[in-house]
Amino acid sequence: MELEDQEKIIETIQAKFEGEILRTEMLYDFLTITLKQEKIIEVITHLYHHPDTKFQYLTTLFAVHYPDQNQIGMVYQLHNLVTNLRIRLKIYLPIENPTVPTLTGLFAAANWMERETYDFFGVLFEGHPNLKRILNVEDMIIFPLRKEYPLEDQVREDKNDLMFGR
Amino acid sequence: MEVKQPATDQFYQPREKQYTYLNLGPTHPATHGIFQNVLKMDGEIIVEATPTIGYIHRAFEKLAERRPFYQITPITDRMNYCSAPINNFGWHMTVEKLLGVEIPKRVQYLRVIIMELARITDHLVCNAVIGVDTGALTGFVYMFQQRELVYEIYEEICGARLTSNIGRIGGFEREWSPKTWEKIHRFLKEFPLVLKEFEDLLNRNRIFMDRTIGCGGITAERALNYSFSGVNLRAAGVDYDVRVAKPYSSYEDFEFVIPVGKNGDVYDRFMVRQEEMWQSLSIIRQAIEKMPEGPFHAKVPDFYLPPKEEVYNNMEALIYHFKIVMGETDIPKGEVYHCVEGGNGELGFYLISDGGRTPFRLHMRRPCFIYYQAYPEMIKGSMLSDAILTMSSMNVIAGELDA
Amino acid sequence: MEEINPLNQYIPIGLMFIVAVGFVATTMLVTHLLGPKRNTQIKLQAFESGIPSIGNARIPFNIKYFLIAILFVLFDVEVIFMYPWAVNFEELGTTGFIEMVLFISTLLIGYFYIKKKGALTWED
Amino acid sequence: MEATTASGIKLGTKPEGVEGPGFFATSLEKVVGMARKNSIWPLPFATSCCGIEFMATMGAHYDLARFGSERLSFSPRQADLLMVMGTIAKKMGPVLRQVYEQMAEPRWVLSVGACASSGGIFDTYSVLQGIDRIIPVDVYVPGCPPRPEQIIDGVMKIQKLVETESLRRRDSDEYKALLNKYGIA
Repeated sequence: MELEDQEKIIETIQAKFEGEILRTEMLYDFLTITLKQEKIIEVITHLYHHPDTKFQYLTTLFAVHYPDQNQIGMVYQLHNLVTNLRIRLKIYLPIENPTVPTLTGLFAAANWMERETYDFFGVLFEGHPNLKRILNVEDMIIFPLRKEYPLEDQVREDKNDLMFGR
Repeated sequence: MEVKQPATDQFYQPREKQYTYLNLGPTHPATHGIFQNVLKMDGEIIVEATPTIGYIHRAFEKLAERRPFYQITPITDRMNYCSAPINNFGWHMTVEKLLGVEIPKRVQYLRVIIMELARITDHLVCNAVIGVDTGALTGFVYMFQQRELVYEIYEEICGARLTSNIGRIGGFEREWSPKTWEKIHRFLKEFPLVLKEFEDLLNRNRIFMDRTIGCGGITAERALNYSFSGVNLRAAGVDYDVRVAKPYSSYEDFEFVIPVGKNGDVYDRFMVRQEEMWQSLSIIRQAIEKMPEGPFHAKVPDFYLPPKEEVYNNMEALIYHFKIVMGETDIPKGEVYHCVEGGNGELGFYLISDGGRTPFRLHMRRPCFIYYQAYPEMIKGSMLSDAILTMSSMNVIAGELDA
Repeated sequence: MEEINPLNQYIPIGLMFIVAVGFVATTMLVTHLLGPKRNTQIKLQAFESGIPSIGNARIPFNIKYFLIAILFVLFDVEVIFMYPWAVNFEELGTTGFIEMVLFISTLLIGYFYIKKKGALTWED
Repeated sequence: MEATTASGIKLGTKPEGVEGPGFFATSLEKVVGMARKNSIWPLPFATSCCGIEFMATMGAHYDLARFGSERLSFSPRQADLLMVMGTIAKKMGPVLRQVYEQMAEPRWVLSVGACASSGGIFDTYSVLQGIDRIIPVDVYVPGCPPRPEQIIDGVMKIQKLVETESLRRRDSDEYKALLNKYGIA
């Protein structure tokens, strides 16, 4: 991913969204742009339609929980199949009410990706057609992939300290 | 003159249309996996399908945050268990990219051979299952026999048949035994005959073509919008293949053709998978011819158990041995995404490590999970038997669907 | 050579009938007596791949399914009449042949009537 | 100890099976047991990787049909043996329980693989840690996934159980207590 491709992408974003970009860095051959939280969907739609960039393939969309800064990071990875360029957009949401507008209007693939992110992290996607848990049991109250919840199954009683000789 | 309605009319009030609800549920023999669809049907035609998945959700991503790096390999090969080695090597390459390790050419070629063998077994099972769903049961029994030969090759290399846990971060555990090469050559000699026979059985078969052409199709635009990847996208007409778009493990040294379909229906997917099996066979032959000499493992001491005699008489090897076994090897901080062309599509690993001994966050881009969303749209208006055929042609593996 | 009772040519058929019915009766009886029974409420429910069934099955379905079934029965009975004719084809000679052609043609008219009325069209 | 009648005649030791069920050449139980043993209809409750290994077991190389269970029955109505293969998540628990309850007596359960027997390597919040928490299991097959020979060994152990089971075990009260422990009617 040569320099001028990066410049071009950053300019297309700067042109329309002045102060949006917080940081851009090259992480192992992947251009990562960290943006403010508010206008993420407009930026993606802009990159989707703009003739220079045309990122029309959503590779993946997921969240990361940062307990120390008590934030939830959202990562969008886009891919332009024609010019074979990939970029990664990151935003950080406060953990109290992590809400972000939905992307299902632009990409039909985002439907289940967002449901899975809601299921794991509790990120609320405004305007999502049917935001329900997809992988876990419907009546589960906790968001399991947050760091404060244990991995093990709490019902199990035989894997206690006695078994490990503690 | 007002026409008097016949007396019976008041009995016949037009009632709103009633539909039957059929449960293509988790324990259904035709679903070849554990996902459930409530089908709203009008007679035989499917009006609407609401899928429910998550019946074997095993929390891979949470589990990966608790295990040291080389212990995550056994999780990855339980994701797409029809082609387990591709997941393993995809994971190993992600960690190697994070560490910045330079992999010797010989290891890359050995990995290409194993990945192509795994791709053959994945496509082989899927095409045989398409045969079963259209009624050609014998094809499945013969094709599955070939899968046993590939199981034996895996056993020679890594001891396990299905969930292979093959290789290490940086290469292979030991050099391949001559028996392995003998079995690979035997497979290369026997498999093309059976594949040719299977092809003649189904390719130009009148019944098969009538059943599969035009059934469960999807256009290229909708496929791209649903982020399809792999065989289902190529069958729809888009020639996107990670091995060519972003070559890894020296795939650029081999010439192979990417088969591309036209209208993305079951027949195109079947033909793309058949052609890809022939291409994989030719890649394996090229890899065997051009196999370079060299070590079977990169210089990554803190991930590769040193040989026993070194452990006994040299302190450093002993420390490495101890740290590996106790899982205390730390990984530098970093955030990396690496994708591999799996059996079903672009299989990506997004690894965030905070310098500890276990990953801070590991997200797996699972192609099955992403393209199975389009299933209700693909079967709307088709018959029930076509819906089952579409599901088996998409090769949805439940392990990868709900990781 | 005493008189052979004409009825006893039916003995083998009777025996075969008894054996058939006997086999069915004994298996039903033995399994009923030997097999343990546990009729619980859940066991009597409909099995829909493990999920409690949704909606009810008694709704009006499309008429074409019923039409196809009845027409099949009709033409199947016609074929049954052809068997005895086909077996002793020579003895019946031309008269038998003409009678059968008449029989088949009357049903053929019925077939064309159905074709015209479109009872056999499947994709509406 | 020699049994003696009132008039002092010593009775010889009785041959095995002269009273009770053994009066004929063999007992009815043995005949029924042998018949059931070689005609088990398995219900392959295959969820994940063990299911693919079961396909290899049914394939031509390791052929489970040699043991009389050629015909798989996917509906619990005609199934004798419930082969639970693969991980059972908590979302799948009620489904497994309903399938087990709708199976006709006499029924046996074979739990194939570490995930079905004890949750295996997936000790996570969403996996049922062993199916014996919700249904009684007869034979456990270790392995992840077990080799086809191990699955066949499990089926042979089930056949031994089927052969030696008495006809009245399903009505005996210790079997009823076992079912009540699981809350099965």
